[in-house]
Amino acid sequence: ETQEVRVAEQFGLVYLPLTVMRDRKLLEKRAAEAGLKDLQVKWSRFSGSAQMTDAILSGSLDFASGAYANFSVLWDKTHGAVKGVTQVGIGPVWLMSVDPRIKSIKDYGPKDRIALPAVKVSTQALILQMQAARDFGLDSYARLDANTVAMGHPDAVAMLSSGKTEVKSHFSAPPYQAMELKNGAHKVLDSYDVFGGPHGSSIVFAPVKFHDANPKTFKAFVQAYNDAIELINTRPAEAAEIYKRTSNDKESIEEIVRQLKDPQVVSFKMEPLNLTKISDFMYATKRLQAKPARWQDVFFPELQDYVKE
Amino acid sequence: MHDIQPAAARRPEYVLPEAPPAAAGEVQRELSPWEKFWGNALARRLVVLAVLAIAWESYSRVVQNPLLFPTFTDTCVAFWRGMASGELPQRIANSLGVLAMGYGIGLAVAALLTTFAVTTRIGTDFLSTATAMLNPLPAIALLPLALLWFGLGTPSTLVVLLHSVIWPVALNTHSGFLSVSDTLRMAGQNYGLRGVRFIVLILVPAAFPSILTGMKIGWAFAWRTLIAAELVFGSNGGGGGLGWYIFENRNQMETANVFAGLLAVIIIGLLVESLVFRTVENATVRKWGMQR
Amino acid sequence: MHDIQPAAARRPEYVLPEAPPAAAGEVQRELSPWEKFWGNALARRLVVLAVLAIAWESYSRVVQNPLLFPTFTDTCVAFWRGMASGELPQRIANSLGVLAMGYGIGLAVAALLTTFAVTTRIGTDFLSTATAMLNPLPAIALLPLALLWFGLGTPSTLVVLLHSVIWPVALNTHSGFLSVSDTLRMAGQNYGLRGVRFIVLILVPAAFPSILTGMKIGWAFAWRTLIAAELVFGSNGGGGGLGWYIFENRNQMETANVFAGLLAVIIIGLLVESLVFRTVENATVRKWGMQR
Amino acid sequence: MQRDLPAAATPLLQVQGVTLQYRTGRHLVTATQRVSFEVHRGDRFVLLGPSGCGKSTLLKAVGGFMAPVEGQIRLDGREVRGAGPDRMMVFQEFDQLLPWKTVRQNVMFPLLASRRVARAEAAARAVKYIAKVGLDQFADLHPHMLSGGMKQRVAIARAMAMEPAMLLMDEPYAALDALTRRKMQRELLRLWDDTRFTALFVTHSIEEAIIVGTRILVLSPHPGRVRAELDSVTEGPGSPGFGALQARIEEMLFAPGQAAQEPVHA
Amino acid sequence: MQRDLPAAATPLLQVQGVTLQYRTGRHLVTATQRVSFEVHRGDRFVLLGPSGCGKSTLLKAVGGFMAPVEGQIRLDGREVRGAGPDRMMVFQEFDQLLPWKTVRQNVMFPLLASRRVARAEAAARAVKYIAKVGLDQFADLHPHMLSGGMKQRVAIARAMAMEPAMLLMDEPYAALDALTRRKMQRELLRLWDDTRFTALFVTHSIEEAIIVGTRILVLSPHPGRVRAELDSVTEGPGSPGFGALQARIEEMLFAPGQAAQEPVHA
Ligand SMILES: Nc1ncnc2c1ncn2[C@@H]1O[C@H](COP(=O)(O)OP(=O)(O)OP(=O)(O)O)[C@@H](O)[C@H]1O
Ligand SMILES: Nc1ncnc2c1ncn2[C@@H]1O[C@H](COP(=O)(O)OP(=O)(O)OP(=O)(O)O)[C@@H](O)[C@H]1O
Ligand SMILES: [Mg+2]
Ligand SMILES: [Mg+2]
Repeated sequence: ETQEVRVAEQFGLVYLPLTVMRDRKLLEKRAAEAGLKDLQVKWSRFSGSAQMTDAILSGSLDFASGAYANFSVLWDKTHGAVKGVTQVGIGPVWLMSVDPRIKSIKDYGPKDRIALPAVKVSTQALILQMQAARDFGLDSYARLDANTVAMGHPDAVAMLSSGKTEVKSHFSAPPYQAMELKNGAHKVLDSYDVFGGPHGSSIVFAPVKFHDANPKTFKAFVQAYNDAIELINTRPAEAAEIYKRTSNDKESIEEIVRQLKDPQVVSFKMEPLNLTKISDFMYATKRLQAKPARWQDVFFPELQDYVKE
Repeated sequence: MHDIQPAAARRPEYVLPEAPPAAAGEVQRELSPWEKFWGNALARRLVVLAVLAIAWESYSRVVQNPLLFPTFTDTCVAFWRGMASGELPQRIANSLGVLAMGYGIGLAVAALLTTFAVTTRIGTDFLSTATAMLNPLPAIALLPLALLWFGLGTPSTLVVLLHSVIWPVALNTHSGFLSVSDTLRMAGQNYGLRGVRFIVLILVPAAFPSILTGMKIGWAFAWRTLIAAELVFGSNGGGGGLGWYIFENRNQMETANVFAGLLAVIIIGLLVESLVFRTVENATVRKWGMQR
Repeated sequence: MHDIQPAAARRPEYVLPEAPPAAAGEVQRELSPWEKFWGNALARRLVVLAVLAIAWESYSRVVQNPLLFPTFTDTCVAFWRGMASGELPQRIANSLGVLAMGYGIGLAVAALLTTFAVTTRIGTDFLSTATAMLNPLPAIALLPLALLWFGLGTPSTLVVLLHSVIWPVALNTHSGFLSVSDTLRMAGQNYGLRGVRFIVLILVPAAFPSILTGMKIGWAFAWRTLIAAELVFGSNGGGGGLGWYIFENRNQMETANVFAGLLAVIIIGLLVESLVFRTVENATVRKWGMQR
Repeated sequence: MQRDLPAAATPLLQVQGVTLQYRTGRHLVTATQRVSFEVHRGDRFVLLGPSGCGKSTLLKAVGGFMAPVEGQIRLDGREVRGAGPDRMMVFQEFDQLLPWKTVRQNVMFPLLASRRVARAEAAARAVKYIAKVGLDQFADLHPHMLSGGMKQRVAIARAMAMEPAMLLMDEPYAALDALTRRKMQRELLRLWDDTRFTALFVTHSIEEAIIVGTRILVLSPHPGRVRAELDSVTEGPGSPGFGALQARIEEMLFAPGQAAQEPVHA
Repeated sequence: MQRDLPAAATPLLQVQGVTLQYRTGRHLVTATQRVSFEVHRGDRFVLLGPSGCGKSTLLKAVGGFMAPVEGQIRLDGREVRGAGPDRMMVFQEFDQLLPWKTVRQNVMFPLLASRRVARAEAAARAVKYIAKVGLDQFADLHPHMLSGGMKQRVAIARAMAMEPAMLLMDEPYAALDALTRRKMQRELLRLWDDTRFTALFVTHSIEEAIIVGTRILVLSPHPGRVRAELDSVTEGPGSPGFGALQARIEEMLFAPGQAAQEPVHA
């Protein structure tokens, strides 16, 4: 069993369980219970998913967190050498626009620009493609790709708020979409409508090699993660305080608590929810060679214990 | 105090008849084949390249992690496929177009800045202050401004490119200008050259070694920045350039293709160095005896 | 054919008595206050800075988009707050630590490469080939290798930093070496200087203007790259540096803080230029008459 | 033969109480101190003085490359404010040729740069003057392939090809062997016969000063001040007048106790 | 006074059939062609010849900066393979001083760099030789603040301070005025009296060749070949022997029809 475990954190409320885990040293506690004294947990943060993938591949990282779409490619390419550990937050992402002309994605003309985190490959881009496939037929799923431009969420919010640029739509994410709603933008597309209900989009994943070599540590991680979710669900104020403190968020504790309790913003559950719809779509559009039939194919069996049917 | 010819008596004086020079022509020692081979710069360079390629191939075979670091042969295959399919050439063309534009404008702006700097005192201060302030700024600092001014698309990419080209070229050019010897300056002034004519006819050729170095550095950093900017900006409209090709393939974890894209950058770098910069060097600073 | 003194008869010859030189000392014209002010480089620089600050302030007021482009005053306030809270100094210290290390190692490696390049022919070819190939490569090309070798953390960041420092410094140094005049080279060889002593005692000082330019460019690009690398790599362990500070605040949409971070980069750039590079320049190339 | 020179009322060049200084960092070097002299049209005026006495500096000031800190330099009555192609300078340094131009291009360059003549005429003059300095064989080489003396000859050809009203020459023949030097001196005098330019000529050879000059200004050692202004003689070297003048100048320059005739070999 | 020189069997320097060429790009310039001569220990050997005949190139080859394409150069019986502090060179160019060192440091530098003497001794020698060339006042200036002649004097001081076995001097006094030049010549001869070094000396002044040299090699114009090797005379300038030798060399150098005595002024 390893002496040190390296975990990647991410920004945002969606990844709150990881933040809580770190702040409350939950992993260290669970590991100690399993007899692994003095387990060192090294937390790191990335801003790009590609770098995280590199880190996993080079063996510099044990637990990564990120979009399920990116993970699927990794899983596919490594023929299952990397598997999911748990789903992180569940929540909708909204396509926002300040252009009153635009009510649905069918209203986008060739000149209308949509900002999203990364063209073609981000979760937002996939959801847009899924809707396009539905509206224009599977062959035309990429029709709106030409309208999209890559831009960080903060920049996109600023562009929309200025209202003077050619970018009048933004496929957003919490908490930016709520901000934009407040600033007078309207919702064009809700991912819950695309998926037919709540869905996850990001997960924690780990190399099979690590899982097999460190079963106790791995188990401790899953337990700790569950502990974190429980803390959030039972003591939201405490979780909100942790979030505010570690992220320097400007929102008040009350507002964060409200968001944590609002399933339209974020909720937490380890069991993967509708994730396979993403991989199915990627398979259908030839971006995956293999398709997981059930989520159990791509997640470690430890997760099964936390599935509440 | 002393005598002039202590040992002279021993040696006879002699005077030879005047004669036309022997048909000297070219006197040359015969070189061994190895010396001939080694004396050829191209041969030595190919050896260097071969050694690097072998190092790549063998290390990647040791690492055995094709998703992170593919072998040289895999990369070559991917490169070949990309070229054959016409996709890579298209992407390269897109990138080179933007690159050439950014590089050209960058050189022009650098020329203006340094002209301003050598003709006026406030220009000197402006150049050194602006360089000290702006050169260390990362590209992201410029993006908001670029977006504000030009919106999305090529112009914003150009701004970021310019930021990479202008400063190294201007710094090298200006430092080269300052190093031009007083004698040459005075010679130029003596012929009534002033202002821009003085710069173009005297300072630029006299500082050419420095300017060339600045242009090499600017060129390399333009490439780097373009790839990075395409990664960030993504493709806007058109098919996207080499950076976008790399980004897409990275997301698809087609690592061999990613390295094929990088290989394209390397090959273009080598071609530009050997076809453009080396030719220019041979035709200028080498020929002029300003560099060995 | 011609006469010697056509008009000489008109002018008398004269011989003055030998005299010690008049106590000449310093003859100086009186300058107007404006000339005095303008003659002061610091004053001119401050004017340049003030103009830039005013331009920033007024443009940002016109744009009226504090999320994208905050005013200069807001940025100053944010900068002040950041400094007062101790957070900004901490981040700056973190970044500067890595930067200094990367820069130092980069200079050392560049020195090795150029030493190799001027002492052996294959070294020359290696340097020019490697520069042409690697210099245009974006940092992402190095990341996989860096991760493989060093894992996450400072060493990998260092690799990326080195990539920014080595090539411009090596290029400028090498080009400077090549421009050293044959006479100086022969003088050095005449004293029995060979190899490293020849380089250190003759080539380096003789090529110092070029080397300094390379160091300035390397320094600026080290900064740029560090900020970018911190953005990509994020923070590992420690509190993170200035780049991470900028990224965090960008995510939080605290644009004034983002610009405060950039302002810190600018201020450090100015300080390094005026305290380090300018001092070195004055004590070396200016004093030696190698640059005006 | 021509005795009818333009006997202008004002001298072409008036140097009045000129002090020249170099300031570099902490150092202040006074090169010349209150030097005054006048050069008339058609003069071949020689500056003679020990090494470091400020001859080159004076020439640079007349050339307009340096401003006096005291005194005035007037050309044709107007104060000299900058350099120009009316005063062609031959510098003392070997690096005055443009390294990026061949010998021929170097000679043509000032003609073209100053827009004096058309390209064809410039080329013709280049051929002529390169032949005069004996470098026909080397016309298409770059300066770095020339010997020291050859470089100086190119510089001389370059200045003469401009056929300027005023020629400023700073030890132009110092790097030349006796034969070439004599040939160059002859060429200069021949050109003077043709165009009657005004020359300001620095030399450290007393003999050369008398041969080339019509009027000789003798400067004292560092910092340079005027010691004497003398007329040259018409007779050639070896004649009594020549010898007398030479002896007089030598006495003036060589401090007492260091007589010129002191045998070198004991 | 000392007549007991080391009468070594082999000459110190043997130059045997040496051809020197420069190759730059397309151009191939032959500087000297099959030049042979021998310099004995204690000789003051002068190379005399017209501008561009390859004197500097020959000196560079002896200095070890250039390899002959034909023939051999042997020093003490061994082939010259590189430069070294046993042969101190004074170059013809003004830029031979290290610009980043003051006059004093420039003079000390070879002593320290070649690890000949300790720092204190180097400093003492610097003071001594800087005084000999009359630059005491300028010891702490950097070379760019010196006049052309002053730079050459620093280079001379630098070479003499090394007190080398062999001194290679390329027109060292060309930029000096008559007085300074004579003083320098005297200093050289005085030093030779003390240390009996061997000197190879390039000059273009026939007079200087006779004054300074014990043996004179006359070279023909480009490409340089040997015309004559002559003994110098002991008598000083003005003496009949001196005059006769001078006339002989002049006749040799100045092509027929261009007699040396041809009057310069028609
Ligand atoms: N660039 C400079 N900076 C500072 N001082 C200088 C500079 N050039 C010359 N000097 C000083 O000015 C004085 C005169 O120099 P100048 O070159 O005019 O002498 P010169 O008479 O031409 O001597 P030479 O016959 O040796 O060429 C010298 O004392 C020298 O030290
Ligand atoms: N670096 C070089 N490259 C090519 N050719 C050269 C180079 N230096 C000198 N030469 C040529 O070699 C020949 C001899 O040059 P060198 O400098 O030895 O002449 P020199 O006898 O010293 O003349 P001077 O008295 O003018 O100094 C000349 O014809 C010249 O053109
Ligand atoms: Mg001078
Ligand atoms: Mg020579």
